[in-house]
Amino acid sequence: MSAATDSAVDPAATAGLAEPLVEVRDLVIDFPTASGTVRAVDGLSFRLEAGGALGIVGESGSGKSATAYALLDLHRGTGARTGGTVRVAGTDVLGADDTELRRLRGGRAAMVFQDPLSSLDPYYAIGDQIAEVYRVHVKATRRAARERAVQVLDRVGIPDAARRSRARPHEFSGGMRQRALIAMALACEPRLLIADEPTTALDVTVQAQILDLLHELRAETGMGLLLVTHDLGVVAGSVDDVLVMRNGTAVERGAVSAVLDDPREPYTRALLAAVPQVDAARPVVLVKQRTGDERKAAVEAPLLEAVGLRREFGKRQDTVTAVDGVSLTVRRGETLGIVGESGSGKTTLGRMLVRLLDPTAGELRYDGRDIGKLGDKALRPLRRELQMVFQDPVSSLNPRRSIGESIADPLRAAGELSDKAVVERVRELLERVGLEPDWYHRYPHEFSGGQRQRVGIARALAPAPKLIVCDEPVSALDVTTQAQVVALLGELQRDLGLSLVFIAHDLAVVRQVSDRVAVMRAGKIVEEGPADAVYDSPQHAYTKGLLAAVPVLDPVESAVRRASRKGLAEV
Amino acid sequence: MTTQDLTAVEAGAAGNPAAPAPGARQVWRRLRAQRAAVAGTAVIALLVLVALAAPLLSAIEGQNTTAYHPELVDSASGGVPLGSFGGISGDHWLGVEPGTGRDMFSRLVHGAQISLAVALGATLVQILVGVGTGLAAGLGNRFVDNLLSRVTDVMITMPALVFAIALMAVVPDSFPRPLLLALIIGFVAWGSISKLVRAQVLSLKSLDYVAASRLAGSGTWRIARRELLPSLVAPVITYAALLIPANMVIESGLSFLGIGVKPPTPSWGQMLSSANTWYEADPAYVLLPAAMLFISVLAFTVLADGIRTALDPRAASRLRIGTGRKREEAAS
Amino acid sequence: MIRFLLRRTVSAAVVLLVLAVVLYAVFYLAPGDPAQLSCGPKCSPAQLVQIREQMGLNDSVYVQFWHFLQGIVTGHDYSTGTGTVHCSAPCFGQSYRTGELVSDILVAKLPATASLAIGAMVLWLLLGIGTGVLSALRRGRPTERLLTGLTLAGTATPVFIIGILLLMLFCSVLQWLPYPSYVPFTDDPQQWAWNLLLPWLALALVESAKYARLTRSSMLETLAEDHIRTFRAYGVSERAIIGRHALRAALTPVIALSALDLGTMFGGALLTESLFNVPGLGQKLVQSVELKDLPVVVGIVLVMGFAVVIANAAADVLYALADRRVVLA
Amino acid sequence: GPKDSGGAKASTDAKPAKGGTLYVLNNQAQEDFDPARLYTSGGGNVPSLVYRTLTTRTRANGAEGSKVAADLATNTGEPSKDATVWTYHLKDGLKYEDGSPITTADIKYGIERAFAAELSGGAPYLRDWLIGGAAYQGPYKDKNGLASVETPDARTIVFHLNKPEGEFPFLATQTSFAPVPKAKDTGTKYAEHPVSSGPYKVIKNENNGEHLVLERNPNWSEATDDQRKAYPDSIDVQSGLDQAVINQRLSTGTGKDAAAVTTDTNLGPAELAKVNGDKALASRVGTGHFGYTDYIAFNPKVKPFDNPKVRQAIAYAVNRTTVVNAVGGSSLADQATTYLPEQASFGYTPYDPFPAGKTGDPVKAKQVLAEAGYPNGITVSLTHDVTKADEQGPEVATAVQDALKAAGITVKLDGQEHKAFSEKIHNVSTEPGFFLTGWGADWPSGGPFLGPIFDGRQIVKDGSNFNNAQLDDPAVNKEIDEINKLTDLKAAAVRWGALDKKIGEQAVTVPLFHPVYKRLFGKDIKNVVISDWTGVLDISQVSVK
Ligand SMILES: Nc1ncnc2c1ncn2[C@@H]1O[C@H](COP(=O)(O)OP(=O)(O)OP(=O)(O)O)[C@@H](O)[C@H]1O
Ligand SMILES: Nc1ncnc2c1ncn2[C@@H]1O[C@H](COP(=O)(O)OP(=O)(O)OP(=O)(O)O)[C@@H](O)[C@H]1O
Ligand SMILES: [Mg+2]
Ligand SMILES: [Mg+2]
Repeated sequence: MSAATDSAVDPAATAGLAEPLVEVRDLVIDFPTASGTVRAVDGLSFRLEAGGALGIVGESGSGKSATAYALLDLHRGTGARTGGTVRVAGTDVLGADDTELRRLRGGRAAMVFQDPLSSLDPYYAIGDQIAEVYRVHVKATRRAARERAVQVLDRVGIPDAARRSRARPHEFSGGMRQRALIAMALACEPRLLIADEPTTALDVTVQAQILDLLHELRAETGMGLLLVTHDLGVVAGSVDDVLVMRNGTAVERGAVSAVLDDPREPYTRALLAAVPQVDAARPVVLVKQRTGDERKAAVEAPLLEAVGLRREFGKRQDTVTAVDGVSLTVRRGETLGIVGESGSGKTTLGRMLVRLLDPTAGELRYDGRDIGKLGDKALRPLRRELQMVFQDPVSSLNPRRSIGESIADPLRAAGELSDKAVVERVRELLERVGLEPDWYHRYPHEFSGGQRQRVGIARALAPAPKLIVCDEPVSALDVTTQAQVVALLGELQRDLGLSLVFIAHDLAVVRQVSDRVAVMRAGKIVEEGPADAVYDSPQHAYTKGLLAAVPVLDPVESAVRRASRKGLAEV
Repeated sequence: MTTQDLTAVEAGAAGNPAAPAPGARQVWRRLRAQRAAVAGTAVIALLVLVALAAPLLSAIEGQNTTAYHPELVDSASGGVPLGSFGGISGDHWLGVEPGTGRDMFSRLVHGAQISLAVALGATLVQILVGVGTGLAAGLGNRFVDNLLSRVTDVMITMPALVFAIALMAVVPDSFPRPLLLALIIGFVAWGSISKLVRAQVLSLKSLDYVAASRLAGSGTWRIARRELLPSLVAPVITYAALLIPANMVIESGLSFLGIGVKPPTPSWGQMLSSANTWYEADPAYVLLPAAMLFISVLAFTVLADGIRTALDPRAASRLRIGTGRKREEAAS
Repeated sequence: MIRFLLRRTVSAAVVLLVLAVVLYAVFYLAPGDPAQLSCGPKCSPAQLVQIREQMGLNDSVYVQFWHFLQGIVTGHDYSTGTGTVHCSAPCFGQSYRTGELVSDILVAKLPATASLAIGAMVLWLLLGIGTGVLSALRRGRPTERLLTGLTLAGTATPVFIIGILLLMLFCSVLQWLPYPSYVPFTDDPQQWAWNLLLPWLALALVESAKYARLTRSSMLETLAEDHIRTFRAYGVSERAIIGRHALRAALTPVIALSALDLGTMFGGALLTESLFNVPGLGQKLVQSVELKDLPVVVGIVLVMGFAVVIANAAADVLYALADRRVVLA
Repeated sequence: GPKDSGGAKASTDAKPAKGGTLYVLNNQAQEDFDPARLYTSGGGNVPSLVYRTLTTRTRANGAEGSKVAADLATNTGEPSKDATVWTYHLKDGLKYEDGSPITTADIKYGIERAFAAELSGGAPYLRDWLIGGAAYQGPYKDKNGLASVETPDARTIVFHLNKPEGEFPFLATQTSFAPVPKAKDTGTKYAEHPVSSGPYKVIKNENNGEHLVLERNPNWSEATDDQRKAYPDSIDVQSGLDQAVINQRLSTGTGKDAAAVTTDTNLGPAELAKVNGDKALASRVGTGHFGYTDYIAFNPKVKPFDNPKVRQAIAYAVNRTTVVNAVGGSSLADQATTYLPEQASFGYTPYDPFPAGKTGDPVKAKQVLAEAGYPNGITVSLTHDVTKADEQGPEVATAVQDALKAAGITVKLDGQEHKAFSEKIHNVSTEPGFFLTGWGADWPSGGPFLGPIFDGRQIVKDGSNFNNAQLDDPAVNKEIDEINKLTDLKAAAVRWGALDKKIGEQAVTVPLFHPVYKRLFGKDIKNVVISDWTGVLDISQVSVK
């Protein structure tokens, strides 16, 4: 028996095994806001047996997190109203008094949050934070608690745990921080682990490691797992049962294999359909039919060519080389995909391609002319030919200007069209990207993320550019919206004969849209080639690792891959 | 030393430039929802009215600010007003000034003119200079930025009061004093607003929509006008609202030190400094200008608080648990 | 760290130099003849000529300014008539009016200013942080509303109004305290504290309002952060969360700001010194400005600027110490 | 008039005794403590405890105290027939604090020091009166010394003046006549530890005169000094105190403050209101008069003040009651219509050429103004100091402004910052036409009162000018010369008084008031003496036991 259960009288232990670990009945959660009450969860019920694993999936805002928080009644004191019953490990959560609730939190049920950076106190050493939590639940000396902290850190695979336990959160990488949070959860040996999007902020390879770790711990300690995620690929390999949520209610539930293989609800089906598959080749509809001549011309005269492009940040000893000697070509009418993990230099490269950033070294040839060193003035006429779509739909539109004005900007700057013609053209563009032309005078906050991304695309299209660099244009969107935006981009390219540079960290998305793919790592391109070739027979070890880490929708395949990753790691 | 540091700290928080801008009507609604801010606004409105109507009010009372009334004070006892609470009477609604016997009511309402005019004028100057230099520093090249930042540092280093004292002594006396005060306070205490604007510009500059505007072919000036200035309005207004009471305090401080407007023009700070020794013999003489100053500064401070709350995008959603970042997206 | 110090020193020197130039220019343009100042009211023209010569006022402004700068770096020798006195390295010259060495004046006036500033700071930190924490703890309850009202009133009250009211209350109506007159600590510590009590209180009341607001708002800000949620989710008690996690983060800006405020106050809290008759740098500065005693003005302002610059650097270091994520550069 | 001068009755009853410490609470620091820099009337209050001079003022109450007495010298001076050569002999047994004898060579050296540019400050008379004084550069630059001061032997000193000066004995009371031993001279540092010739020596001089501690000088002998009483064993002078604080502390009088006095702080108007209602406190107030007049000055070179009728109209219109109220009321100022203060020693002769009554005569003023050619009134600008509570400050200026309004004279106030104001009015090229100023005599006589202000030869073109009216009337000049020749001061006083009246009729100034001093002293203070010379409680006379 563990220290935790020794010291605390555990009502669940005496209640017998019949009681489920989690039992939620008719859960209702309301958030009162300035503009009325928001019902985030509406009559949700579900159970989780001891040692089981349940996944909760659903699109953004469907009430997943609100539900997860209700299990520890984290809504208490925030003004949110909760109704129904929630029993966790034998405790009536919503009815428990503060002391009782505190004993549950962290002691019998622990939680791991999405953003590992902000979930730890930046001022204290990680080991101390774990020890603090441990001492809340277990009578232990400071030293014993520290030792426990080192022990759990070691368990979650932090190398040199004793030393690293003295580090502060900012000295850890994202993956290590998430491991530390899991270690904190493990400290008191809880019977339930609630993980709210534990891997959303992480790269695929790290995500795979964390999911593997959770799997392992579950097998080892027998604790229950409640995994909240919007990524169907993540649930596939990690849980037994799945609950699909929409607008605060459960639309479908069942064994994970059953739900994923044979979804009954159209919503679930739509969710599934929208998930891009890394092993699916580029859909044919998107490929533009080109004549042989066109192809030839494209090969002979690249539109944009980078040679040994390099970019450094910082001064002297603090120099970071974000892009380190990248050479690539973008031909007329083709899409070049760029994939790579966070920090590999994708954005920096993309911004250099449209000359938002000055290259430190190397050449950038546009239409055969070196534009890498042109000044602001000289660039002005070229600006309209090179455009960009940005990742963040929030910050890429000026909240204080109507979207019509934002789109009209390049047209007005060019100063060729009359005011009326500009407005007319903007309305056309809005229609082109699937928005109402009458929305000209609306402001960005009146749009959803996907709609805003369309506005961004319309703005990029406005000056009739030759090339658009799309920097993670869909990463901030949920899967369904992602699919729509990707489709729009493909359609535009086909119709307008644009060249696209499509940057993403999501391998599957890149594969969907690209003719050719370049894989970036630490500022360099490690592998480049036609999309199918790169995905189907990767040459570089890094690309192989990347591909192996991608979660798949098939639980069986998922298990196979986990085993093979384990094999890779142990070799 | 003054409220300036505070305003810098607090106004900084108001400027999340990427946040959606509440519309003017929405701001007004949020402002109206705060009882204190409404009260502050009412007091300020009253004050402005009193200041504008000061000559009229004096005329109604039948007094003016300069007439001496030796018969109303006890000359042998240092000129203490005859009668209770500073010699309040039907003729002199708030009593008379010790020594001279000048009418307190007239002097107080005329003092409101000075306080308001100087505070507002100085704020205007601060905004113009501060926004100008802040923009230039934020958008200019490294040399311009360094130079302006150093100058700003000097302005912040130098306590406003000291510089103002020194400058007041240099300018010829023929220059109208209230205007001079407004100009000097304005030109001395623009450092922090400039710093704020520069910081805002630097953070705005890194936002994608500014990059998009550059891609659209906009020049620096066009970017400043179209993309930056509108986003600066909220933090600058918030800051300006905090500057007004701060300037009021500086003006009264200068007058208190005896270097503000010149007699016989009445000002509250000036009255307080003469009243300083009178708190035993004639408490009314101290309490009246002190109360006026306190109420005005308080009203402006309360209003500034209200404006900040109203302009603060987070004020709309005070509840925050869960994955904060996503919520803001969802909410917007 | 060394680079940080180096850069700070250089930029501090630049700031101070600009300050000196500005002051010199302002005062040079101002009406008033230093020789006249030194000579006194009934001075004959012949005497004026001699004094001008003696004080080096016949040199051009640039030469005078250069000599002034030289004095700061290398010191200066002054003739006493019968011999010379050496004014060692940071030498700001002599008062035009009394011929005293400015450095002596600074040394003489600093203790009062420092006593006022440091005492007031201790008080305002205690008051401010206490109030701030309390109102963060009691958020939404009547206590908070009361405290918010009080702090609002505090920020809205000019220090001289609070000062006069305190004098009125404690010295005149209640007669609990003597009308304050500064007694040096070295003479009588008890009297020192007793006489500084009111000025401390006046400054602290005004300043603490600001600190209370700052503490409260950064506390609330911190309490809304994700990592606080983590500790709540692990059953850590609210008291421990506030004491260990929220306060720690909230104090960082408070400490940094108080370093800055202390720096500014070292130049003298002009109004407080003048109201409570604390013979410090601020009071001397106001007098010297009125008398156009340039060397004294420049000396005091440079000391003030120096204090602020140091305080700025100290604030940054404190920030970095409190928050290891910040890199000094 | 000064009928009520002197200390209050209560304190004069008890017999003074030696011993104890006297505390002096002052506003202004004793910054110029060097005898060469000091510019005080009659040798100052605190300085005269340390510096003895050839002559000194008589330490007595009221008018008696405005006479000269011998100090180091055996008498008040032996003039030559035309009063251009003055001879003094030293008393026997005079010693410095270190026991060494005081010689006339030291007095000559002390006088020479007053000429040194290093030791700027001090009174202008030596420079103006002594032969060769104008060109002399002081002992540091000019080793040959000043020939017009002779010391035929160690006990004799002879002064050669460039013109008759019957009032030389008054001048000899100033601290530049204090002996300074050349060997002990430390130049600009001398004030830190001056060598005492008086009853006390300096133990401590902190922060340039901010805190002085004096202790009994054992080498001073009562036998050679019949003026200073020196009752306390030590004297502690603390300055830099706020005036309100000083009065507060003196009135409360707890602890050491019971044995405290002030030499430079008046009761303010606000405090008077309180004192007047408290008998016990009122008995601890001494009243003093000092020869000082505050007046309106005209520069007749500036239009419209070149027109005597305009000046007269203003003189008629002035309301002296509001003016007096503006400076603290009738307890702190006497209305003045004469230029000379109301003291016999000045030669006070009452007159009122343009009677305005207590509150002004706007009707008469209007009429005179019409005669001047301004029947519809006139707008003028009044220059004043902006320093608050100053006798030339805004309060008085606005009182004048208000009074003149009734006479159809619109006054624009031109407030100047203190330094700028004083430089402006004392420079003939910038002097405004109509301003507030005042004059105090360096000793109680008509000479230093009327001479610098109305003597045409004292108009200074390129320096500080005090003849504001720029009056250069040969008759006036001649009369001044004549009176200066008189060594009979009583006879001189009568003629000063007559001259005052004559000048007054020209309306080049409008006298406003003479300040009155109300001084509070501690409970234990005995033997309060306030002379009409200084108007201040004389600390060489008080005892604390
Ligand atoms: N504090 C709050 N105030 C107001 N509304 C809230 C609050 N927290 C959540 N909501 C609303 O409740 C609904 C459910 O939110 P929740 O965070 O549970 O969604 P989610 O499924 O976790 O989404 P995501 O995938 O974006 O994390 C959303 O509509 C959200 O806007
Ligand atoms: N302005 C900058 N100053 C300093 N370093 C920078 C700057 N921009 C990027 N870097 C650094 O350059 C490297 C590459 O950054 P970049 O943003 O190009 O990566 P990325 O591949 O786009 O990553 P992500 O997927 O997280 O967007 C990173 O180490 C980053 O810290
Ligand atoms: Mg969520
Ligand atoms: Mg990127």
